[in-house]
Amino acid sequence: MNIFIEYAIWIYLLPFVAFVINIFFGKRLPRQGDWVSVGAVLISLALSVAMFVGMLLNYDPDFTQEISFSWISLGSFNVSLGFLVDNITITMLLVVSLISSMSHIFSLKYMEGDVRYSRYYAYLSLFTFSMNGIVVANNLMLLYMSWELVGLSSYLLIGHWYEKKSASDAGMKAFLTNRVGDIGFFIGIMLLFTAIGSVAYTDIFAGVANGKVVGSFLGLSILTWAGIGLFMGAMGKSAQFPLHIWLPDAMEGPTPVSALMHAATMVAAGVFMMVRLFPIISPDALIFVAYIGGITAIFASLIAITQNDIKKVLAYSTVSQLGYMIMSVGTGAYVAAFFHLMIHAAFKANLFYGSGSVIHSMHHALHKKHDHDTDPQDMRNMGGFKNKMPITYWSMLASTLAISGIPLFSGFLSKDAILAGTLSFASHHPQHFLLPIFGFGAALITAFYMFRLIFMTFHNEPKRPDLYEDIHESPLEMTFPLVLLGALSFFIFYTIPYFNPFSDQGWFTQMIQAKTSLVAGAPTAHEIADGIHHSHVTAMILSLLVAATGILLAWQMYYKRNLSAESWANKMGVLYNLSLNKFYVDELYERFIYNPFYKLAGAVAHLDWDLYDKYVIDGFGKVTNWISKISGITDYDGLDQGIVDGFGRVAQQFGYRLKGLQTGRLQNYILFAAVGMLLIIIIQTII
Amino acid sequence: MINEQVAQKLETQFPGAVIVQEEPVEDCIMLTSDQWQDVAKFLRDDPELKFDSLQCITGVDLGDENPMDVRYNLHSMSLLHKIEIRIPVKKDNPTIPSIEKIWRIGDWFEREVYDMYGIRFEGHRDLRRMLLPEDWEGWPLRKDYETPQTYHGMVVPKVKS
Amino acid sequence: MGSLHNYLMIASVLFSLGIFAVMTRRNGIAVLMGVELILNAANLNFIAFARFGGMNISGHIFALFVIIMAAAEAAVALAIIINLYNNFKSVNVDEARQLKQ
Amino acid sequence: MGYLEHKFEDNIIVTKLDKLLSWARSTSPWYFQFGLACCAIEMMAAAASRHDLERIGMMPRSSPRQADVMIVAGTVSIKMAERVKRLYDQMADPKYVIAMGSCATSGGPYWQHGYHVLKGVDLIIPVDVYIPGCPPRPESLIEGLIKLQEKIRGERPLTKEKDA
Amino acid sequence: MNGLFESGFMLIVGLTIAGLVIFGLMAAIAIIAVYIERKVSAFMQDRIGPMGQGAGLHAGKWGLLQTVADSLKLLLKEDIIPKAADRKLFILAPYIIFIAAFIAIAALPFNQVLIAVNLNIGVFYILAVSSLGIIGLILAGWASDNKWSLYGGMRSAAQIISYEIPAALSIVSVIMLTGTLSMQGIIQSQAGTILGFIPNWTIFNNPFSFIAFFVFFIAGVAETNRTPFDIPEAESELVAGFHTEYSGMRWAFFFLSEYANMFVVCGVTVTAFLGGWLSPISGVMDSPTWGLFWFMSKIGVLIFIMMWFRWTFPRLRVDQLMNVSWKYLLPIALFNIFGVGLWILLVG
Amino acid sequence: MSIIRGEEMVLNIGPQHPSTHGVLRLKVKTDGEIVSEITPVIGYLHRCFEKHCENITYEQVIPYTDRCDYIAAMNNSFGYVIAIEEMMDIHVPERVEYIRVIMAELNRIASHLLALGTNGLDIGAFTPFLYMFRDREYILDLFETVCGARLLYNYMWVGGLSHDLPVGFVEAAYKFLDNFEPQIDEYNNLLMYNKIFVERTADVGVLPADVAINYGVSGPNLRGSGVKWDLRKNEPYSIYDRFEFDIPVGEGIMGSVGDCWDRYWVRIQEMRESVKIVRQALKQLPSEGDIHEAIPRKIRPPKGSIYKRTESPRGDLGYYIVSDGKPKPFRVKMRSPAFTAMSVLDEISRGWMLSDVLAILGSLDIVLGEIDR
Amino acid sequence: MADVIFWVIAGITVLSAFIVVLNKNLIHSAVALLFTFFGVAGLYAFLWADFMAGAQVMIYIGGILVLIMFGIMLTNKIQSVNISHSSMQKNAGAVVVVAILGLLIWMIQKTPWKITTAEEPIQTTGQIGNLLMSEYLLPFEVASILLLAALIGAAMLSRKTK
Repeated sequence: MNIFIEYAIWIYLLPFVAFVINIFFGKRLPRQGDWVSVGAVLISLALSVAMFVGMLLNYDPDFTQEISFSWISLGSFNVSLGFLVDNITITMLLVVSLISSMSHIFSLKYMEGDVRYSRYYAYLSLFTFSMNGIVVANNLMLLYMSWELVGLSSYLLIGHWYEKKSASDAGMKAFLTNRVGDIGFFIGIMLLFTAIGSVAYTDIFAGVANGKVVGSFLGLSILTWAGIGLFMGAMGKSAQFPLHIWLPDAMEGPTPVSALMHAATMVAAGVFMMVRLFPIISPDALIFVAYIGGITAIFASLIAITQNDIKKVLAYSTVSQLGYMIMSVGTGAYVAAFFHLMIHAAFKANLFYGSGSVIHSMHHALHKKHDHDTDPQDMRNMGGFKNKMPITYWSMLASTLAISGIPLFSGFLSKDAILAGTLSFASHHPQHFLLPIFGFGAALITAFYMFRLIFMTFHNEPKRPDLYEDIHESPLEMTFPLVLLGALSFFIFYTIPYFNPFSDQGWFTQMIQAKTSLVAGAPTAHEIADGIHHSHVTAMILSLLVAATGILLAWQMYYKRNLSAESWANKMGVLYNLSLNKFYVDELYERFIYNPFYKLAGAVAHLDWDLYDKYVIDGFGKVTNWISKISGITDYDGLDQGIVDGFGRVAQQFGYRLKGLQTGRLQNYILFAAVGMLLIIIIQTII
Repeated sequence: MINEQVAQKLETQFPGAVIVQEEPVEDCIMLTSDQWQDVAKFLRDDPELKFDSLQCITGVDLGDENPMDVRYNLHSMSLLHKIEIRIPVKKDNPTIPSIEKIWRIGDWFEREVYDMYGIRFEGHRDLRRMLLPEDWEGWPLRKDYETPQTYHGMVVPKVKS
Repeated sequence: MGSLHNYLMIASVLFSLGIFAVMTRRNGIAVLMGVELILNAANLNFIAFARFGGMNISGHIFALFVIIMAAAEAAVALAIIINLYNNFKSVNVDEARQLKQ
Repeated sequence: MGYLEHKFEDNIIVTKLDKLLSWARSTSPWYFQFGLACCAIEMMAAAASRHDLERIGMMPRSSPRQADVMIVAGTVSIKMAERVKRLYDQMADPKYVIAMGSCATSGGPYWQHGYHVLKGVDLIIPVDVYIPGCPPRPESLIEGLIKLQEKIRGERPLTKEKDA
Repeated sequence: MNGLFESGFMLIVGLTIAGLVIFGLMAAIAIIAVYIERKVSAFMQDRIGPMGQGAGLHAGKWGLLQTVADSLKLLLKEDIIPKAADRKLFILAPYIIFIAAFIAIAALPFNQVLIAVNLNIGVFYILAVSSLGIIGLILAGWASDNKWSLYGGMRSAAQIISYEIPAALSIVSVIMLTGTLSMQGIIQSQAGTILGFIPNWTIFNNPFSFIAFFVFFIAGVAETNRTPFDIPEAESELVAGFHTEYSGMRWAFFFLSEYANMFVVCGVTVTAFLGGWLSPISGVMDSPTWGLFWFMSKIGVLIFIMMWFRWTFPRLRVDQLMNVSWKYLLPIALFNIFGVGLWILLVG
Repeated sequence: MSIIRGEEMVLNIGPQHPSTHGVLRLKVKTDGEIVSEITPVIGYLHRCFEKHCENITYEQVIPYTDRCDYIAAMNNSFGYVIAIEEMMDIHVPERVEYIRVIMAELNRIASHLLALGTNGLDIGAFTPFLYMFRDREYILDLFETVCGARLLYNYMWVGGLSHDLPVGFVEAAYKFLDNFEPQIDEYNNLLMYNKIFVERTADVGVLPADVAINYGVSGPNLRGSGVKWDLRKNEPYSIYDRFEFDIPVGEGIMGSVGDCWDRYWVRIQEMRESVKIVRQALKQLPSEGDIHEAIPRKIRPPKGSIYKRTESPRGDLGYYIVSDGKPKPFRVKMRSPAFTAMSVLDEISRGWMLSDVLAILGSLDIVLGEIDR
Repeated sequence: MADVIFWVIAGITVLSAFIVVLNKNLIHSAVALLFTFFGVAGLYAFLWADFMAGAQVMIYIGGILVLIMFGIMLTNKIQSVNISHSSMQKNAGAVVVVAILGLLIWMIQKTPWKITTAEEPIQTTGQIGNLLMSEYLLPFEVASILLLAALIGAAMLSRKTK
């Protein structure tokens, strides 16, 4: 077995072992077994760093290793499971292990004293295991299984504090919403499987390239439907409009969980899957993908402007950024999407940890004041924390700059690439001019609301002076991930060995190179890269402009207070309300999906009980009644009673005789059956 | 002192329940049996008395033609005071209301008194012999009790030399 | 050691006895025992065919499935019988005929 | 009665076997865990660590069917007497009874006014060994048991009884 | 014709001799084990146990002949069949239990050559025939016409059935490792060492089989109805459980079978997990005689542990007992199978 | 085996049964293993104590009180003699008071040891029972040196004691206490914190405080239910007000307050407290004094009645004594704590399993001699 | 010799099956069933089906028969150990059954059975396992679902209605 595969399998399985140990024995172990999980994930991290370094040293963009073994073998029907390691996998493994281990470390303090501490760590390990499963899978089956496991662990972790109704509801919501997407995903897998007869990536790629997937449905080719189906899964998992509703609610879970799963890794699984499967997605499906992504990006960022809950802002920001990535995949710049995924994972996780740090200290301050009514997550109660929590502040600021796309910071590189991709796409297909508008619009708004967050939380005078004195910097276990991830917000780590802050050239672009789509008629990788290259400068300038505008607006409104946020809100009126209420998506679902279904069920019940029973069945009864009345009259008055009664008596006599047979005793019937069988056999033999 | 208070309280609450004592008995209250159940409930529930614990029920046969006594020792765990209630019953047809529903332990105490003295507690759910066999004859602790010679063929008094 | 015929004969005797029990016993549990006899007879045939009739291991597997089925059947049947007992205070199958007029 | 008991004429083999059997019986008299009153506590004390009845082969059994010796430890009340008799009847032959303490031997302190006390358990079941004391010390009990063992060792289980 | 008679005759003689040997073995095991148990319990309780003291002729030094005397006494004790009891079943029940234990011992490999029947499906056979004993317990409980007996019989049947499942599942993980059902095969596949010095016994083979050992052993303790799983014969509750009404020889059969069952359970544990007759130091002292020694001493250690349990733990309640089986041992056993599979896949 | 269903079955536990602590018979109605009703049938040890008392003189009653609660004989005669002393207004010498307290507390330890041991035995642990018996023997040795008897002492007399302390008793008592105290931890390790024991007793047979009071339950059983009630503190008799000790009450450490485990725990703690008291009493014991000093020549209490309670190891032990001025008591009624404890059994064991009933019965610590008298 | 043993076992099987069917005491029937099952297991052993014999003993005796005994004990008053139960339509049944038996025997005699002489397998367990995991995987899974359903169904049926 090759060393890379072996490492990957260890990385994959170690968290599972930790999960098993913790779920069964966690409570009995010292420290409730947290060290098992932390140890496992740290070993995973070490291994993935080793793999990553190995990848960098062995320069080979086409590096692939695969192993598979038979799982189900039924005559001709074979399902094999296996692992695939290539540069994407290695990079993604690093991201997952890094964020996950940071999360584990962060939780040591954040979750200290929780009632289900060991269970929490067990679930974290389960998540890490299943996320790694998505990454290392070489086939759709294992991918799907891990996919569902990820969903499960997400459900478990969101509902970690299940005593809180909102938390358990949120878990349920996440689970159900994901199911909607997963149905599509499964349909997509099944479409491919029926057409190709295998679930392994290599077979599928080969099959698509050979044109095995034929036929069309409703005017679109089966391949397009499969692509849309697969994308449905990504929509659910990566919280794309209109299935994004679960993600903000999922913030009910513990903050490290939000950082790990609902910002950095799990939600990126959808993007990762699209990246993996990009070569087989047809152009028609990609258009759909791009629009969904674009809409999500702008839509979520609009909502984020008005949120006051610090984690909600970040949640919508996440949705928006995921929309970016999806849009980028749709426009063909999927490498850029993956690049952004990685960078986003680092800075968004950092932002969440930062918010967790703030919430943690708010929580303690409130606890000290015995104030249990104030929401520790509400930004309106914060302000001026900059001096009290310098580490948190600076690291968060770095990440904010990164997400806003400021040069010298990591976000600039990937965002730039994505925007360039959309521009290029729009220039090739002018009818899709909306996509770059979505992109730049979202960039503008992102810069605005992120700085709003920073200013409201860390700058100006404290809004609750009574709490202010109790605000403290978090302990080392919590600040360490902040510092580490904050550092990763700088461009330098992504452009090694080049040091050009304005170009995304670096190890990443060398190692991970776009593959040409296997679908006939799609633009080649080279064409896409060319397009991006051409629109690079334009995109850069535009994006710098919009970012600066956003930051400036925020500066004026929330730092200088030159522009009154309230008056703007009033001016915007309807729009503000729309944004504040998240565009009423939940309410719309309530009205147009849940209620109609309730009503439909009610209507069906009504139909059955009140209409069908009352009129049809009872109607029959009435008619029969009526007829019988008439016939009764004719019977008694008209017909000769003798004849009728005679028949009746004969029948009665028969019945009386035959009643003996109808004993209700099972054994009698069996006896008769046996006799009958004997008779039949005898008759048959005689004849 | 508590006896007098209780006696007064009972007199006002249940006129006629308290028997005026001829000879001074320093620490007990004599009651008639007819209102005993209500009195007992009152004794348990009244916030100033709160006799929540029935310590003991003792039957006493005063000998000869005197009536038999049933004596109740009550105690309050919360207020830390105690009294003794005495209720005389006639020797021929001795009956008295049962208080087993007021103090649950009364159930067994009353059965024991019934077993030993033959005093019938009216309203008792399950008034059976308790210590002696069901078909035992006589009430052993009455002063005029005669030990039976045999029971189920077993010799009861000592016969060995 | 007998040939196929011997085994088939034994099996048919067991089968007939099972049928007899099912037909004549009143007690539900006795009926169940009859059913077990029938199943055993069938199993014996399977294994005999596996040995003599060239059915090979497949015969064993069929018998195994029959045993599994018997286990499931016994569990459910006894649950039903116990329910019957709780409702009718009797396990005689001929007394449980409320459906009869 | 067992299958073989008292079926044989006296001869050398039977005598040897007799010896073996009475040895076996005397060495492993299992007693019936059956306490009535105060003496039961002393019986427990005798079985406990310091005195350890198991030294002399005694083993407690809670079912009368498997016990050889019934130690009537304590006052036998009249209500209980019928039960004692029934338990004795349930024991398998050969069976032995020890009346432990003065109550079981004669009614003890309750002999005069105890209208509900049986004046000695020997009124209902045959007793092999009487142990005096109120209550007898564990040492007395052990002494009594050893007396019983001696008695058992003198028996000849297989030989036909002469006077029968 | 003559040859057939001869071989048939020899077969019967052989079977009789084997039977007698096994019976003698069982009796010896029971007598020795009871003596040891009484001594062990005595020492654990600050006593000295049977010392053969008493009047005159005593039962050997340190009471060595105590259990011999006990069994002799039981032989000639009256055996009572209660009037209300179901005579036939009352008589049949102890024999069923006894036969179950008897034919299970036949498949135990005492050393490289000493095994009465070396079956292809040895482990499975022992598991199967040990389930026969349950019927005997139920019958004993039922036929006695005593409520305590009935409770005891039904409790023990429910208990043994429940614990058979985790026991069998733990054995499955052994079978997965060794790839054979034959007792000798299982032992032979445990030969050799790990890392050069740890014997390659199943218990040391991997973490999962290590757990499986404990699951099997606990289930085994429960199957032999010993404390803390002795609710079928819980003295303080059920007097003496299913054998309350038995006396004399019949009762001795129960006693004999209980200890024989202990021996079988420990024997299977030793075979499946502790390398059977293999020497703990690979290649040293591995002649058949030593094999017998190793096998018996390993069993001795396990039996001692069982006794230790008995004189240390209180007793579980019925529902807690079932919980232990269904909620703890069964899932662990299932997980073990999975784990062993994974181990074989990754390491083996 | 909750699967056994059908009609209810009536089980007869006792009068001969390994775990009825004597000759008690329980008619247990069960539905499968679940107990639906328990009817205790008592009286198998009815030895006519009260009838005897009416026929013998006051001082002759003392041996009979011993035999009522044969596990804590000292405590029983203690209650009787102080009742008579109170009637006759006798004040006993200091030394007598101290010796009485020492004996009573030692006997309390012995009694608790037996109670705890048999409780363990009911749950199936045989070994702790023997350990506790082993330690109990040392206390009996002390008693034996004092009065010559192991179990039933006839030691406390009205106005005094039968014998003075022998030479070397104090040292022997100290030695015993020093040896005994660490043993308690051993019992705890062996039984009280054993997982199985906790499973069997925690949350089982919960006796709520109000039910306990209504049933007249007293002593460790009442304290196990969390009621801080101890006559030694609440109504100090003899010289108990001179000692410092705590009253342990059930706290529901392993389950809920008032479960079997709490009752067990309270007894263990009480042993520690008794050791404390004995130590203090030994320290303060006056070295001189004639123990026969206050013994009256004729014991004839004045006409009248008295109800006197003392704290026996099982709870409030009350004597109701009626005197008519003659040398024989007119009526002696003994209110025994085990009697009330027994009566609550049905109430707290309904709905539990058969095995639990015996655990509950064991935890109530009943002595049949005292119930049946 | 083996022939003798075969016929002894066959005799036990058939005889005890007769007792199962004809005995008036239900629990005696159950005990006779034990011998029938054991006899059938013995016959399996003659047919080289050692694993099946083990399975027969384990499942039929250790499982089903215990269940049946539990069933008998749970559905009868425990006051008396003798549970008699009656039969019905015995005569008609006997006639029919004898007819069926005759028919079967006639058929067995008449049919020209194809008899192949197979070699004794070295071990059956492995082969059964392999077949179960390959050719009969679907039935195997279905059987496991059947067992699960039976488990749940039995639990549902016999649970206490509160």
